Amino acid sequence: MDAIRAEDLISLIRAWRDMFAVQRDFLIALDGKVGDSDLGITMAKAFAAAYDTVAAEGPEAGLSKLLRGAGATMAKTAPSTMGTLTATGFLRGAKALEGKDTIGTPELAAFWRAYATGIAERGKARLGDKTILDVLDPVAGVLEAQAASGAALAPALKAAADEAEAALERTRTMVAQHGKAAAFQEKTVGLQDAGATVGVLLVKTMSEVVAG
Amino acid sequence: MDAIRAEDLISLIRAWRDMFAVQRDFLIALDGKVGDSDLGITMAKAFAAAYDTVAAEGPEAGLSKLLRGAGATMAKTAPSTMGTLTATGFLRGAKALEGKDTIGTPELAAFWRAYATGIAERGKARLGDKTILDVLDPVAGVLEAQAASGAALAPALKAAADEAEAALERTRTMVAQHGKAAAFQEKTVGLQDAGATVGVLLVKTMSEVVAG
Amino acid sequence: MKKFLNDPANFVDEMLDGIYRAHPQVTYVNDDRRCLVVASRKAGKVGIATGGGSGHLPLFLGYVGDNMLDGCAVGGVFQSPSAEQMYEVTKAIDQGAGVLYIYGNYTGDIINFDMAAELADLDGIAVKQVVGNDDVASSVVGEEHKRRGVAGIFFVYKAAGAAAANGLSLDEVTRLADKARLNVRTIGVALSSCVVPEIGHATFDVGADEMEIGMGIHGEPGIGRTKLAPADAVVDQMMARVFAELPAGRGDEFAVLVNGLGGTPKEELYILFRRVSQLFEEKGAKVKYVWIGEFATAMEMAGASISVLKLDAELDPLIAAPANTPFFAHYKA
Amino acid sequence: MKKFLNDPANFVDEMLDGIYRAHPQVTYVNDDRRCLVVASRKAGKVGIATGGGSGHLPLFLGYVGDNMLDGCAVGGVFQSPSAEQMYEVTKAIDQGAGVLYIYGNYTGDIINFDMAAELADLDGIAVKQVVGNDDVASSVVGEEHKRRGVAGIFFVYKAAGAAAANGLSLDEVTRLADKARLNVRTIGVALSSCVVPEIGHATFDVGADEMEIGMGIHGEPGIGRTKLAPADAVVDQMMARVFAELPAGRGDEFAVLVNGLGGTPKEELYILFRRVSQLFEEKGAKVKYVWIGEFATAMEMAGASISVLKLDAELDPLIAAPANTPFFAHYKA
Ligand SMILES: Nc1ncnc2c1ncn2[C@@H]1O[C@H](COP(=O)(O)OP(=O)(O)O)[C@@H](O)[C@H]1O
Ligand SMILES: Nc1ncnc2c1ncn2[C@@H]1O[C@H](COP(=O)(O)OP(=O)(O)O)[C@@H](O)[C@H]1O
Ligand SMILES: [Mg+2]
Ligand SMILES: [Mg+2]
Ligand SMILES: [Mg+2]
Ligand SMILES: [Mg+2]
Repeated sequence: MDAIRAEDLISLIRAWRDMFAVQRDFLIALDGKVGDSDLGITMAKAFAAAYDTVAAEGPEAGLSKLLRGAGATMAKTAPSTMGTLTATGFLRGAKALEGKDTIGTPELAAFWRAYATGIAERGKARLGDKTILDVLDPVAGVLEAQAASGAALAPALKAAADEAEAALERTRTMVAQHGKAAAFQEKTVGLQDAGATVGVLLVKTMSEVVAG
Repeated sequence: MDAIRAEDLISLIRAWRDMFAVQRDFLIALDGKVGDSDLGITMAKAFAAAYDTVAAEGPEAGLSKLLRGAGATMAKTAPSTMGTLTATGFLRGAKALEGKDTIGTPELAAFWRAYATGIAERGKARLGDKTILDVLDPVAGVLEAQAASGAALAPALKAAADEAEAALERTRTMVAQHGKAAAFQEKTVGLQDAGATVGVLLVKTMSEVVAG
Repeated sequence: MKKFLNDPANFVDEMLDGIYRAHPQVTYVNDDRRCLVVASRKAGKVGIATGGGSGHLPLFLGYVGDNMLDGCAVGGVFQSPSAEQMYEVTKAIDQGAGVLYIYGNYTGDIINFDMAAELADLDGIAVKQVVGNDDVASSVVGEEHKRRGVAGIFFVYKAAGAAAANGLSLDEVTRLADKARLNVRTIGVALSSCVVPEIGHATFDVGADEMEIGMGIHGEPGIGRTKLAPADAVVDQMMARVFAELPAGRGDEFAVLVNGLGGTPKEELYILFRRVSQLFEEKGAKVKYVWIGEFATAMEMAGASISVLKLDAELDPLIAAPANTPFFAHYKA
Repeated sequence: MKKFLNDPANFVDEMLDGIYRAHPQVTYVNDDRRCLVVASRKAGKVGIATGGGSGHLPLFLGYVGDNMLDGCAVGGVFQSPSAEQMYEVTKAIDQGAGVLYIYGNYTGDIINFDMAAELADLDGIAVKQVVGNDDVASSVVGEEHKRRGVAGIFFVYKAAGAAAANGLSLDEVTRLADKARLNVRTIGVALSSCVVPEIGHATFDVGADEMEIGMGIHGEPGIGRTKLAPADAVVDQMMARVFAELPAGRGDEFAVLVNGLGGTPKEELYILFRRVSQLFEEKGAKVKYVWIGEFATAMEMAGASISVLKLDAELDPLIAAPANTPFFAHYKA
């Protein structure tokens, strides 16, 4: 697809839901290394509830309202760190896409930029703090560059997903500064950040859905 | 020896102490089958303390005072069921031997009768309840018969010890009615009673010491 | 064995040292830490003594305090204290109005309290006894005298303590304590064993997915070992035994104690109580007072017990009365 | 997993149902059991709200009651409640005098309480925040803002609750709560893991003869895994960290909380307190108030924590004040 419409967004959220159901135990184990093992449960719950909400609202609600509904539902259903940050991301993304009917490359760049900024503000995290931000900020950057060069949605997303994977690798060198993982300090070096992994999964699944 | 004097009583209590030190783990295991495993600890502690007391008092205290001292010490040191019953037996035995300087067959019969009655009263146990009483009551009975027929101390005690062993065998058919074992009900059938085993050990060791 | 302790042989005495350091409300007599009594006594009041093995905190000593008990003889882990210790406590707390012994139905405790009572009698101290036997799983109806005493003794303490604080006579306090005893039933369920410090390993085994309904607080056998069922089903099974002996009809009023045996989190106790409450509701009966927490434990044993007291006009105000002990504080209900 | 539960997904809500059935002193708003508030509010009083994950009873909701807190947003096991739940609690307990949030320093809670405060602000409700960070093991001196909040929050609740009950303003209640926060230090030691119902297996492993000093109440790592030492040596190691930050000199007065993490019997907590008390004694300092028991748990985790509050003329009467909540009753000291 060359643009994401309201009905595509609903399918995308279903794909995210299915993906997080599959990745649940992997994320539990990953978060368990230097955290409290809740991440897999959080993400599975958040997207299951989000899908139920957007499916009930239907495409006629439009992109922005669907994203807002998804975010609001997540905030209620999965109010852990990553659940609330994801909710914040969706709510900010909804604001960024107000009045839009389709998401092309420029809109997608705006979405992820708003998402990343929302997380940074809410979590008071900075780049290099070993969080999801260290994946989403470069993702937004790549998409902005792709949009500037007039790239189509699918290749732009492919580039973003590749950058996400590279950015995730870079989190290995960082020391966690936030959340339960922060307590592990130097022991987090060498490990990929769990939240950043969630960021990669979001972008990769989105890229696959758009690629069809 | 044909009679037990004060100094013999002290040796006898030392022999009981040594015997219970040896039998400690056997009694722990026996009580562990349908109880709380404390019996071996109780008996070893009780007689170690009793010996220290009578050794400190010395033979000049006389039979009755020595027995009372032993009983009082046991009651403090080992206040579990069997510790307290044993203490009661010694205190009642002390009373029965007041004014006596030697224990011949009639006195020994009186001692064990008082001992058994004391336990029955204190523990509110009846014959057939699968307790130490099921050994000590027949022991007292045999000694009374031996005294009536004028038997000397050593053969009388030998007969009593034989009867004790037979009586212990009979406890196998009984169902425990008291103490921790009572909770096991039918499961106690086939097992020899732990407290009755203590009764046999007491009488047998006494018989051996008197036989010399 | 994973315990905070120094020498296992000093477990009880170091614990007592900690208790005296923390709670000046209690002290000891006869130079023996195991003879625990309230620090200040009320002249003319009937004294109430208890006693039993250690390892069950707050039982037994934890209920010595205002409006509850006056003294406690403290035994080794799961072992009776001595008759002499009980006797010393008795002498210390007697205020001329006599002393009531309230303790659990275990042979070692009985024979020692009997001896203590005889000694006190020689001193002219009037002594009465009420022996807790609330555990329905430990013997059948008709053989109640063989039943073990477990967490339900809390209600007997509470009733007797309030009655004594009200200035009633030894006979009256005894009568009310005995009434509470006759009106209380308990049933427990164990999920794991406990470890006696001087022994150092588990007293018994419960399989990884098993429970034992009716197991005693020293690991005595219960009604049977079965697979661990959902909480509601466990409660239904337990309460059926209680309701068989304490029928709950429309308008009847009860006090309930959901007691953790040590290793079970409070969260789970509330899940159990939820179902208990539903069952009373279904019968149209009322749970008027409820306590949930650890009241009679078996060291780190996982499990719980449910105690039910049938209220009447006499018991109700005694259960509602305020109390303040180092381990139990209660504002008037 | 050996737990009394039905469906793990209903663990928290069934627990809450049990709590409301047992304790009419508390109720909920917005038709959401997880928005717990006191049943009757005092006009004009500063409201105090807390919140946090479940699995720590009596924390957090257990301190909602007379002279303590007014409301609590209840999360899933070890999970933050939602901003909306916090906001609903805030609206319900505000009596025009504003609301103070007191909670532990965990990212999820902070993010959500921040969102709730923004929502309340839009409604014109004044909100202040005090974020407990008493765990000395969770970050070094100078980086206290990174420290986790653990059992020491009890003293912050106690001080703030008494101050609010005295009719002080939001600013004053906040100042005193913050003073308590700055004066309290906690250090914990874990002997075993806990099991989150929805996960079903141990969160982490501690070897059969190991302990971890400084481990957090969700299993966060502490200062290091070592062999289990005798109780006195464990306390010495723990208290050295506390005394380094809260020097105890001759004549200084303190309140101490020895807290069981869930699976550790009270007997052992008293053995730990014995040594704590000796250490204060050696320094000529006084332990004026002491609480020993389960105040902030991690389900069935075996272990304990020691919290120390340095008293001054302002904090002393607030700590001594009476309180009466479903999980904590205290007669005036
Ligand atoms: N303050 C923060 N700002 C942004 N991201 C954060 C922050 N704290 C944690 N994260 C991200 O959240 C992830 C963990 O999420 P989650 O398991 O929900 O949190 P918690 O540590 O509270 O259990 C981390 O791997 C990190 O990427
Ligand atoms: N009421 C009683 N009267 C007489 N003997 C008893 C009584 N109860 C128990 N016993 C005896 O005590 C023995 C167990 O002693 P012990 O282990 O000290 O008791 P407990 O069961 O209290 O641990 C039993 O084997 C039995 O012989
Ligand atoms: Mg996590
Ligand atoms: Mg035994
Ligand atoms: Mg406990
Ligand atoms: Mg517990």
